[in-house]
Amino acid sequence: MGEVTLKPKVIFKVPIIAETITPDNFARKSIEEIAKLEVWEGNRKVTLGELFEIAGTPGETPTDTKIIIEGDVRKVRRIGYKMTDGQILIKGPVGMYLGEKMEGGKIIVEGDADSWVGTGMKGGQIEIKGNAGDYIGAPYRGDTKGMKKGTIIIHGNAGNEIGCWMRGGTIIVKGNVGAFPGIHMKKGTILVEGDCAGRCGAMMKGGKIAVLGHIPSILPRFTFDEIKKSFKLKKEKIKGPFYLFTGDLNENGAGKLYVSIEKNKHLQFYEKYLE
Amino acid sequence: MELLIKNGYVYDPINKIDGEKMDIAVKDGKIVESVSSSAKVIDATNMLVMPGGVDIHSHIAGSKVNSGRILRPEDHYKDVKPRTAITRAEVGHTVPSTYTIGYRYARLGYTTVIEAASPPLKTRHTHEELNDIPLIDKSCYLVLDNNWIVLDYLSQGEINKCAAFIAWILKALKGYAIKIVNPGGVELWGWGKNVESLDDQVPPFDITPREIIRGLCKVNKILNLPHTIHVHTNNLGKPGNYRTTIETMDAVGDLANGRPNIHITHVQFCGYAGYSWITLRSGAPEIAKYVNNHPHVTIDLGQIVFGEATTMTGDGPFQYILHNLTGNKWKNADVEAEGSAGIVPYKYRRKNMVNAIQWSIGLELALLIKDPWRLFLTTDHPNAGPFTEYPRVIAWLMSTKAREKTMEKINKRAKKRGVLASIDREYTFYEIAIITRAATAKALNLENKGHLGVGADADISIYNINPMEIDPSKEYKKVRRALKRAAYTIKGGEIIVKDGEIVKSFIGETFWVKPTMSKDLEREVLKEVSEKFKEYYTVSLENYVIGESELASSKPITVKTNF
Amino acid sequence: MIKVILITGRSLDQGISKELGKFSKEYMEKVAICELDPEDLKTLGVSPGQNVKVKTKYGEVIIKAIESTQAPHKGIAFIPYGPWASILMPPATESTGMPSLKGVEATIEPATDEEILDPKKLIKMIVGREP
Amino acid sequence: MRTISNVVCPFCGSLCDDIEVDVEDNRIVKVRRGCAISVTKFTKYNEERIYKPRINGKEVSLEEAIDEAVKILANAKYPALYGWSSTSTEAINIGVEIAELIGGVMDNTASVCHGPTIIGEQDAGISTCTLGQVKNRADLIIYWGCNPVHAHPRHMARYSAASKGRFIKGRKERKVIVVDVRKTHTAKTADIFIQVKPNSDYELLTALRWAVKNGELEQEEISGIPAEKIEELADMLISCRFGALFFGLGLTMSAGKARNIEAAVALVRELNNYTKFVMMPMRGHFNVTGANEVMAWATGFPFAVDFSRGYPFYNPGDTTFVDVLTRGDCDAALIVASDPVSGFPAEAIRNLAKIPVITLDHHETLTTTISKVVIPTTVVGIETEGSAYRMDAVPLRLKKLVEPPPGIPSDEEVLKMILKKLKERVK
Repeated sequence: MGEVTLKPKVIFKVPIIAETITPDNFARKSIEEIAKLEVWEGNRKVTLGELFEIAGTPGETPTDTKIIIEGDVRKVRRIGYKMTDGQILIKGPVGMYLGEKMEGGKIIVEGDADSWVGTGMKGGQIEIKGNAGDYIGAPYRGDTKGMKKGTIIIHGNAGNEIGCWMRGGTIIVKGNVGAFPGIHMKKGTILVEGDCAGRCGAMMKGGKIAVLGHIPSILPRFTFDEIKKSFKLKKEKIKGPFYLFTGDLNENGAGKLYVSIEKNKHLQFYEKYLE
Repeated sequence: MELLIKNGYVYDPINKIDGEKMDIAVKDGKIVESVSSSAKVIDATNMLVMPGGVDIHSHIAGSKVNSGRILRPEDHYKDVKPRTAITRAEVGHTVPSTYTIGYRYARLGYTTVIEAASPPLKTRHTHEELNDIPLIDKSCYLVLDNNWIVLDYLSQGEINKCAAFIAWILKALKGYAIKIVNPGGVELWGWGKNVESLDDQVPPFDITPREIIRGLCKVNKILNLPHTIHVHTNNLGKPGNYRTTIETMDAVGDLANGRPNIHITHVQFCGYAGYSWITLRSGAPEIAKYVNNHPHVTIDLGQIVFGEATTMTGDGPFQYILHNLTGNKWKNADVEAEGSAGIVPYKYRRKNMVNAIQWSIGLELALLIKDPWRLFLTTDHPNAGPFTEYPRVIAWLMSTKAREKTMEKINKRAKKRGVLASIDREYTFYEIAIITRAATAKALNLENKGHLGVGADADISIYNINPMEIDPSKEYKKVRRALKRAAYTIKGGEIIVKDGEIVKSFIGETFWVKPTMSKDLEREVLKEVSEKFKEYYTVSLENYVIGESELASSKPITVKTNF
Repeated sequence: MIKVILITGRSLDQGISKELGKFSKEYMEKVAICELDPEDLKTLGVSPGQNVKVKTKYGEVIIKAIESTQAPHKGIAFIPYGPWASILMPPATESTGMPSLKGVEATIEPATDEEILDPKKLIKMIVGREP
Repeated sequence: MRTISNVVCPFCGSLCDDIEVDVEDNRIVKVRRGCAISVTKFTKYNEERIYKPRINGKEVSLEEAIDEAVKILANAKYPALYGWSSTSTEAINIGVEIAELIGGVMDNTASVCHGPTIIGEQDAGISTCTLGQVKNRADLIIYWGCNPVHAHPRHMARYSAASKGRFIKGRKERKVIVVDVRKTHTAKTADIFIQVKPNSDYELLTALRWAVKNGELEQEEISGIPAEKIEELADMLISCRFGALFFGLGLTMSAGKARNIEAAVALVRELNNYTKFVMMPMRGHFNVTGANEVMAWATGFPFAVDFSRGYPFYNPGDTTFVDVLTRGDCDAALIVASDPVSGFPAEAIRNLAKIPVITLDHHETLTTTISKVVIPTTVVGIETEGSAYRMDAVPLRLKKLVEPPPGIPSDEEVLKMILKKLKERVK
C-alpha cells in the first residue's frame, strides 16, 4: 500500500478547495507531480506543494494508495472528491463536502467533520470519529438526488437534515442528531443510536430510519403500525422493542420509522391504537 | 470600420440569393455596395454566409425567466464557465444568466431575439434584464389579452378606445407587439379556473376568448403594428387541442386582407389529437392542411428536444395541470389585472410515449407546411428545450437519416401516432435561412434585419461548412457541429465571435414601437385609464410608465396608425 | 429569575428610532427593551421601566423590562432587532445562513441597579477594543 | 416650495408609491400619506450623517478612500461583499461585477431575513401573485408569523385586509386570521387568532395540510392548538374564494426555518385543489427583493454567491455572510447600505472586527464604527433615483427629491469608481 502524507504548512484562513486530494489523483505520481496538483486558496489558484508538506510514495493504482493528512484541515473542503478507491486518513478536523460524489474507497476522520459529508455519494465508506455538521449525504439546494449508495458512520453527534433526499446507502450516527433526519428520503437506511431533535422523516417517501434514543414527538402525518422486536441493518439485527410508524402520509409516503420504546415512554399513548 | 467578406456562399432569401458565391461589404455597421482597399478582409471561401439569426419567440428576460432562475439552482451547478477578460462568468443550462444568453446566441450566429411574454406591470424588470443581455438586439411583446382595461373596452365594444389604450401602453412600456396567452383562461385562473373553448364566457366581463382574439386582431390593424397578434392558444398542452388551434386561426380569417394577421406560437404544444394522454395522436397533418390553405396565418414550431427543459408560460392554469401530472415543483405568479405566469421543471425522455409523439408533431408541422415564409424555427426556449439546440432541430429538418436515427431510440408506440416516418422532405440551406432569419425578420417587419441587401444592418453569420459540397442528408452531424459554433458572427459591423468564441462584447439595441395618436384621443383615454388604475392596481399610473432613459440603448420605431 | 423563550422582531418604534440614528437616545430607549407578559413581570418582581439581565447560552445583556401591549404571551420575551438582542443569539445557522433569532431559551433576572450599555460600549464588550 | 407626488417610499418591502412630499430650499418639509416610519426617514435622514470619507477614523479625500478600498479588495484572497438591500438595483448590479472580478463571496440581507423562504421555494416551488390580486380578489387573509401593524404599517390598508378592490370592497368582506406566538397588534384586528407554541409552526402547518386533505386528525392537540380548531380552520380555508397567506420571520427564523416555508408551500398547493390560494413573504427592506432579482439574473443565484473560482457557486450555510464570518473565512469585507454589526451574533461581529472593512452608508452605524474605510453616499429614493423591487417583485422607480450634500456621491458612483480602478489592477 503506497502512502502519501500531507501536512499543512500554515494555519489556513480562507477556504481551501482541494478536489485533487484523492487516491485517484495521487496514484502513479511522483511527489513533485503531486505537489503540482492544483487547489484553490480562496480566489487564488495554488499548488498542493505550496500549502502542504508532502512525503511518501503513492501506490500504482488508487486501490493501493493511502493519503494521510495531519494537522488542522477544517478549512480544506472537497477532500476525496469523486474518489473511486483507496484510503484517506485525516487525523484532525476536516472541512465541508468531504467525499463529495465519492464512488469507492474509504475515508476516516479522527476529528470532527463539517457539513455536507458525502454530498451526492455513489459508493465507498466515510467514517467520522468525532462530530459531523448538517446535511450529511444531502444534495445541493433545489436538487432532489441525494446520496445513492455507500456508508457514512459518525461516532459523535451530527446536525440537522442528515440523509436529506437520500436514495440509498446507509448512515449511522452513534451520537445524537438534530432535526429532520431523513427529510425527503426515498430509499436507504438511517440509524441514530443517540437522541433526535425531532421531525424525523418529514416528507419521506420510502427508506427506513431507526432512533434508539429519545425523540420529542412524531410528526402528525405518521401513523402508528405496530411494535417491532428489532430493526434490520444489513446483516445485523438491532434489538428493540420499537414503535413502528409509517409516513409521511402527507406525501403518500411508505417510509418506516422505528422509535425505541424504552427511551420514549411519553409516546405510550400511541399504543391505544393497537386495540 | 470597414469589412469585406470575400467569396462566401451567400444565402439571403429576402433578396432571392440562394447560395451565390459573392462578397459582402460592410461600412459603419451597414451593408454597403463596396468598401475601400483598407477594409479588413474575412476570407469566407467555401463557407456558408447568412444574415444574423432572428429569433421571434424566446423567454430570455423578465420576472418569469428570473423566477425560473431562482427556482432552479440545480439547473446552474453543472453548467458554469469562468469569466474571461472579455466575457462575464457564464452559468445555467435551461435558464442561463443574462450574459450567458447573449454570448450563446452570438456563438450560434443569432443577432436579434424577442422576449416572448412580458406582463406590462413587470416590464421594467424585463427591460432591466434586456439591458444586461450583451450583443443581440432585442425587444419584448406585452401580454395584453387578460388585461382588465383591454377586457373592459373590448366587452363594451369600444375598439377605438382599446386601440388607443394599447397604442399608449406599447409606447409607455416600450413593447413591440400584442401577446395573447390563453385569452380569458388566464383571467379566470385569477379564481383558480380556466376556459375550455373559444366560446366560453369570461365573467364578469361579457366576452369570450374568440371575441378577445378578434378584438385584438382589429386593434392590431388599426394601429398598423409591425408584427401581427402573437397567440398562445386556449387548451395548450391538452390532448385534442388541435381543433381549438384551427378554430383560433379561423376566427380571424375574415379580417385578413392578403397579409398574415395572426401568428400562432409554439404550435407543437397545441397540435395534439386524441382525447387523453394514452390516446394522444399527432394533429399536425390537420393543422398543416389548414395553414397551407390559409395565407393569413404564420406559426412557430416550439420543437421538442429530448433532455432537460424548464416550462414557463403566462398560462398559469396549464402549468398547474403540468405540476399535477408530473409532481415536479411548481411556481405560480399571477399579476394583478394583467395575467399570470407558471413554471415547472420538466425532462423530455425518448422512452416516454407522449414526449416521443410531441417530438414528431413539431417536425411534422415543419415538413408538411409548404410555405417556409410562414413558419419559424423555435423551441419556445426553454419550454421545449434550450435555444442552443437549434442546430440539432435543423439537422432533423435537413436529413431523413437524422430523423430515422432518433426514431430508432424513441418510444416504439409513438411511430404509429403520427406520420413523420412517411415524410421524406428535406430542408435546403435556403429554406433553413428563411425559417431562422428571413421569414422571422419579415414577420416582425424589421426592414434592416434578416437580409444582406445594401442598407441592412451588418448582422452576419458565417459557418465553416461548404454548402456546395456537403450532403446535409448524410453528413447532418457535420452540419450540426458547424452551426453550433459560428466561424464568425458580425453584429452591427463588429466581429463579435470568431471560431465559436466571443471576441468582443457590447450592449445591443432595444427596439420598441411608438404608434402615432392624436393628443386628445390619448388624453381622453388616459383620463379613463387613471381612474381605473386607482381601483384595479396597487401602483400609480405615473410609476407604471417606463422612461426611455431606463433602456440601456433605446431604438424607438414610429408606427403610422390608421385611427 | 424566570425561564422564557426569547423572540426578536421588528416594532414600529424600532423602525422609527433606527432612522433617527443608531446612537440616538430614542434608539436605545426603544430597542434596548424586553417586552414581558404582565404575569411574567409579576413573578419576576420587576416593575416596568426597571432593568433586567437576560441570559442565554451565548451571551447576556442588561436591558429595560417593559409591559407588553401585545400579550398574552406567558413565557415568551420579545426584544426588538438590534445589538442588544443579537448578543444573545447563537452564531450557528444550522447550515442555512440564518441564525436562530426566534425561539431561543433564556433566563431573565432583575438587575435594577445595573446600567444598560450604549451601542459603543456594547461593541467594545463584544469586540474587546474601543470602536 | 414644490410638491412631488407619487413618491416611492424607500423604507420597507411595501414600497408605497402614493407618498407626497413638499420640498423647500432643498429640504423635505412635509410628508403626506407616509406611515410614521416613512415620515421619519424622509425628514430625519440627515441625523448622524457622515459628510467626509474616513480611513481609520481620519478624514480623507474621496480619491484616497477609493484607492484604499481598491487596495484592500484587490489583495484579499476571500473578500466578502454584503448588504445591498437598501440601495438601488443599478448599484447592486455593479457590486455583482466587482464580486466576480475580485473572486469574492457576495451575499445580501435576505440571508438573515427571507433567505429560508427562497431555500424552501427552491425545493418545493411557491404559488404567489402581485399584491393587487389580493386587494381585488382575496376574501380570506392569513398573517402567519408576521406583524404588519409594526413592520409594514400601511400593508393592510393599501394591499391586504382593509384594502378596497374590484371584487372585494373592504375589510368587512374579508375573514382575517392571525397565527403568532404573541397576541400582536395585528392579531388584535383579526377575526380569528391562533396562538401557536414557539418553534412548532411546522407541526401545525403539517396538521393543517392533512386536515385540508382528509378532515380528521389523530392527535387531540398539535402545537398547542386543539384538533377541532385545526379542522375548523381547514374548512374555512377550503370554502374561501381566494385565500392569501402572508408570512414573516416567525417562520423563517424559528426552528425548521426553510422547512417551515416548505410546509406552508405544501399547504397552499393542497388548497389549490379546492380553491384559489396564494402566499407571499413579507420582505423587510425596500430593495431586498431587487437584490435577489439582480443577483439571480446576473449570476443564476439570488443570494450567497461565491465567485472565488471565477464562476458563481451557491450554498447557503457555506457562502452566506453569517457563516463566512463565524468560520472566519473572509479576509476583507465591503458593506453597502447595511448595518450587520447591529444584527449579527457576537461571534460573527468579533471576526468582522478583525479584518479590514469598507462601508458605504449615508449615516453612522455600528458597522461604520469598526470599519477601516468609510465612504459616505447619498440616500437612494431621496437624493438619488434608481430601481427597486417591491415584496411581490413589482419593479418601481425611486425618485430623486432633493440634491445631496455637495461632494457626496451615490453608491452606484462609488462602486463604479472602485470597479474602474480594480479593472486596471486585476487582469
